[in-house]
Amino acid sequence: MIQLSYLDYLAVEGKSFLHCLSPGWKIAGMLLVLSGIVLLRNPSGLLLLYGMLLSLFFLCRLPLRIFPLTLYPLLFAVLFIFVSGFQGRFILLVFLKVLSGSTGVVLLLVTTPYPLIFRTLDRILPSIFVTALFLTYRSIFILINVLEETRHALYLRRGFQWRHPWRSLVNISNAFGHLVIKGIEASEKMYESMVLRGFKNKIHYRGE
Amino acid sequence: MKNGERIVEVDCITHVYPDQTKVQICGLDFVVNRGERVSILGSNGCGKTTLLKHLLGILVPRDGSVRVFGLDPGKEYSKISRKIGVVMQDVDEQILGPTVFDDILFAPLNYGVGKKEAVRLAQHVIERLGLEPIQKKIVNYLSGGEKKKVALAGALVMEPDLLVLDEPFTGLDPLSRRDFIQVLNELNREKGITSIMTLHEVDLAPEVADVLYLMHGHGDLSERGTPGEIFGKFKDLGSFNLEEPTLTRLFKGLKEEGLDFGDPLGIDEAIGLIKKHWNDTQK
Amino acid sequence: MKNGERIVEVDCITHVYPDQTKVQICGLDFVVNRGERVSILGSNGCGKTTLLKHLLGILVPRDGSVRVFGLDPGKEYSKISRKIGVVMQDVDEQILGPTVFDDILFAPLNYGVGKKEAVRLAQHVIERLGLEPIQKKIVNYLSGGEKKKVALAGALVMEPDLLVLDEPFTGLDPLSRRDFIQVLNELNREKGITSIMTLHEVDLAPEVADVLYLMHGHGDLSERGTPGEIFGKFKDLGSFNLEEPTLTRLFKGLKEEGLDFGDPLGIDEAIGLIKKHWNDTQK
Amino acid sequence: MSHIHLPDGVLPIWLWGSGFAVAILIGFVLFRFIKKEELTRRLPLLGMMSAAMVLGASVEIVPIAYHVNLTVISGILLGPSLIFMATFIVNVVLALFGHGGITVIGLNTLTLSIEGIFGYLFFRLFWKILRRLMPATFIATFLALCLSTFSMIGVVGLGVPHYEELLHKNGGHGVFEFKLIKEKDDHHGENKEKGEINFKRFIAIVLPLSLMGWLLEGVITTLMTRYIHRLRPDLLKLEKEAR
Ligand SMILES: Nc1ncnc2c1ncn2[C@@H]1O[C@H](COP(=O)(O)OP(=O)(O)OP(=O)(O)O)[C@@H](O)[C@H]1O
Ligand SMILES: Nc1ncnc2c1ncn2[C@@H]1O[C@H](COP(=O)(O)OP(=O)(O)OP(=O)(O)O)[C@@H](O)[C@H]1O
Ligand SMILES: [Mg+2]
Ligand SMILES: [Mg+2]
Repeated sequence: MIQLSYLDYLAVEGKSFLHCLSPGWKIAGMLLVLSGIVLLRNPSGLLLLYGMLLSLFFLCRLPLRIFPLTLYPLLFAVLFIFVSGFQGRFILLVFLKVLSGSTGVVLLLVTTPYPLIFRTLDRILPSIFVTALFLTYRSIFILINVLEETRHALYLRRGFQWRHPWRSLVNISNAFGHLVIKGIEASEKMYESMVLRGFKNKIHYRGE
Repeated sequence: MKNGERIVEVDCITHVYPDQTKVQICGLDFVVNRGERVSILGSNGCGKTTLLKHLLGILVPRDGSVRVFGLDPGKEYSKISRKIGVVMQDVDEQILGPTVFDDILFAPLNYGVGKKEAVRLAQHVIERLGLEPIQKKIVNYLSGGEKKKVALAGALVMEPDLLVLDEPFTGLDPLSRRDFIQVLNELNREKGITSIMTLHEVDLAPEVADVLYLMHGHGDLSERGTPGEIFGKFKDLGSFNLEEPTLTRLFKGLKEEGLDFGDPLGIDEAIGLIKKHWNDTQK
Repeated sequence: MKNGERIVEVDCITHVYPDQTKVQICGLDFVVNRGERVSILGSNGCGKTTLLKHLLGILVPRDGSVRVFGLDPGKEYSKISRKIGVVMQDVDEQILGPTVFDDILFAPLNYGVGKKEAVRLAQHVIERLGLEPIQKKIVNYLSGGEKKKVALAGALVMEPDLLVLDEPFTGLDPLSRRDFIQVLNELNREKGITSIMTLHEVDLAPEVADVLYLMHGHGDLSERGTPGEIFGKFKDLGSFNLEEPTLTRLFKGLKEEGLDFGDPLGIDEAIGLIKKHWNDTQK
Repeated sequence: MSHIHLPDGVLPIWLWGSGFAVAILIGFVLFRFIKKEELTRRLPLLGMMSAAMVLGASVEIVPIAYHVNLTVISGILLGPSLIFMATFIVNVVLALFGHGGITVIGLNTLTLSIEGIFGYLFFRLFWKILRRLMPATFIATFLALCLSTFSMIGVVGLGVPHYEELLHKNGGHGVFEFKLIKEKDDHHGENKEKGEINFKRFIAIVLPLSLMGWLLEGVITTLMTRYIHRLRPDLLKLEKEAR
């Protein structure tokens, strides 16, 4: 599971120069990185790009704990090894591109609190999407809570044991259903309270 | 209290939940006048939350009528919503974030208050509730008590005429509870805010309510009175799954033992009564 | 109480949540002996739930040690889980349903008790808690109080030696609360069940606890004593965001006015004290 | 592996560019046709199901690199137009978590929403035919996942010339030479069209993995639908047809 709360903590409490940079600049930088990824065709250029991102990572003294996060998309990139027929150069290119992309995003994420990222996106995307993004983010936390508590309940009441795989599967699928129902009920309550707080048909998050 | 204008009137409503659970809020009419602090007491699952949801237009009754500020909230809630602040039983879903400050801004912005004025309103309520230390925090990381306060701030920010609170004190520690009560009572005194709340803490009822309603199983509203009236004279509170406040129980017990000090509702009053009695007999 | 065997021992643990909130449960050692009823009081967000989660192995401390029945729950909880019944703060997620009866059967079936025996155990606990009327209901449609009772039933069905309860009384109406307390105290008396609970209702503490722990902000355990000791002599309970129970406040107030009746914790005791005093002075 | 989060920088520009274009076009059309009140009323549900999909996607069942998507169940609950927006949001959020590519948000949205939309349509269809919840759900999920996987494979396939270009650009010298030779050794006799061969191998790897994914997701979706049907039948909106 992504350690969202830890990322948020880093984004809010961090003090590096990247934290101080305005989110607009950082997103512009991210776009630059992206165009580099798209346009560069030779390993040396990509190595340079990746090297720059890595050094930024260490210059900002980001904890090593989150470094594995930048490796995560490699899971998907591995499939492209099969496309290439195990050719080193191709694999190197693909991996560098993937790594540069994910390192850039992680840098952005851990140095910018998410409300600021979304708010900057608000200038580009239709506001309804951004509202939905905010609601999604909030919902993730509500669901994580439910998920955690449900997991604890399964654990405390011995709902999951390798010795009884079938019972465990039934218990787990019930828990999943429970999760979805809880989520839906929470979303209904959210809607109610939005209406109670003056929501009609358009959300105004920050004054527009 | 102030001028006796009727703000809320509920006349024998019936609600049937999708699973056919029927809640019939009947018996006495549920009436709230401007400036009154009204509390509803009753057992678990008797229909308190159901009643409040009807006032807010979240549920629509099958039979019976609901009037809030003279309108039917089921149909025209948007016309009156600005005058009503709400804190529901489950505050988690009520807080939309992303940060505390944004959340408090939600209502003003959605009511089309200008940006500047909205910020002013939000700052005002933040100051009043002492939320400055957490105003920049992301809402996902607040503790239960803090969430309750943020929800209250969100309800108060539009300076409503009517506050609807569903079990506002559950899960709060005793001092936070006391702060909460103090804010509510100040608002009532200064601005004449009307409030309707449900609660289970009978000991707090005399402090937060001018009028109490008692609700029987499945919605039967069968008693109305001041805390003194409800707790003072003997009533079969057990049938409401209630008990008297500690002080009432103590003084009733004393009365049964032949020591009649009166029926105090607050501690200071109780001390005063005992002392007076004591001095009288000493003389 | 029975034989003083130590069931739980917590020695200065530190927990750091992913968002770097640090909770350090330190100060006094947290020790629970067999047959004791222990309550933990403290302000919102001070770390009560965190402590309980460590006892259950849900959280694992960064530093310090936890022993429950002599084992480390973080590693070997499955060996002791059968002896422990749990009701968490948020019962909603604890009930896995779909019906009440299914939910109560959950634990016995998962512990490999035979079907017949499991049903017998479930029926026994349903009877004891008076849940017959709702045993066929789907758990999502229960009211808050009913859910709490079902969760308790789920915790009791395996006849545990230790009960861990996180704010079991919040959201319950006064009579359900009293029933709940009665069941707990009966179990303690009859079977010597040990219980550890957190709560915010100071008035109830003397009735449900032999030993109280007070917890300061961020986990500092700084007081241990019987309810009489904690509330009796003057302590700065405000710094724990607590207040004294109503009776204690009344009798302290009376003492300040020169009327020293003593420090009763229960109503009957209070009546007895006042009466005795009264008769003494009359003579 | 019903759905692969394609990473950045692998696909050719024209491909992900047109992915964006098509996604935006569809989004725009849907946006015109959907009722605004409907959209705002269901926005919290949309957010919640998106959240569920994000969570599902980040809980990896490690050994087979599989993760549940919950797209079909979300499609059934949200309906075809909202699920499109939901998948877009899921992809944005996942991309922001460093999970998938940013440039390919468009394409990912398309492949993922195929799953949701067809999941919904198939579910309705098979419900009409079979009148039984569990088989209908299972078949609908299975088929929808098939479709989306094949469309993903198609997308990757469209990029084949591009990969070859990447490969051959200056693949004749330097460090990589010996690899190439080794490769030739491996595949003597079948080097007619290298790209095609490699692509076949890609399919050969993806399909069996996907099959497991389809089955697992099918079972999970079915069990969840059953649970929902038991507790909140109203959410599935089956009344019209069921009666
Ligand atoms: N969504 C629902 N679906 C079906 N039945 C419901 C629903 N909500 C409440 N009920 C039922 O309606 C009755 C009244 O519930 P309500 O929530 O109003 O009780 P309450 O007085 O607020 O109780 P509590 O003190 O526990 O909050 C209960 O019997 C409950 O089971
Ligand atoms: N999952 C979590 N992630 C981050 N911080 C947390 C988490 N759970 C609790 N905390 C923090 O840890 C501290 C202790 O929380 P805990 O839940 O133990 O308090 P509590 O004493 O049970 O409070 P309450 O009386 O409100 O239930 C609080 O400051 C809280 O914000
Ligand atoms: Mg209620
Ligand atoms: Mg707690």
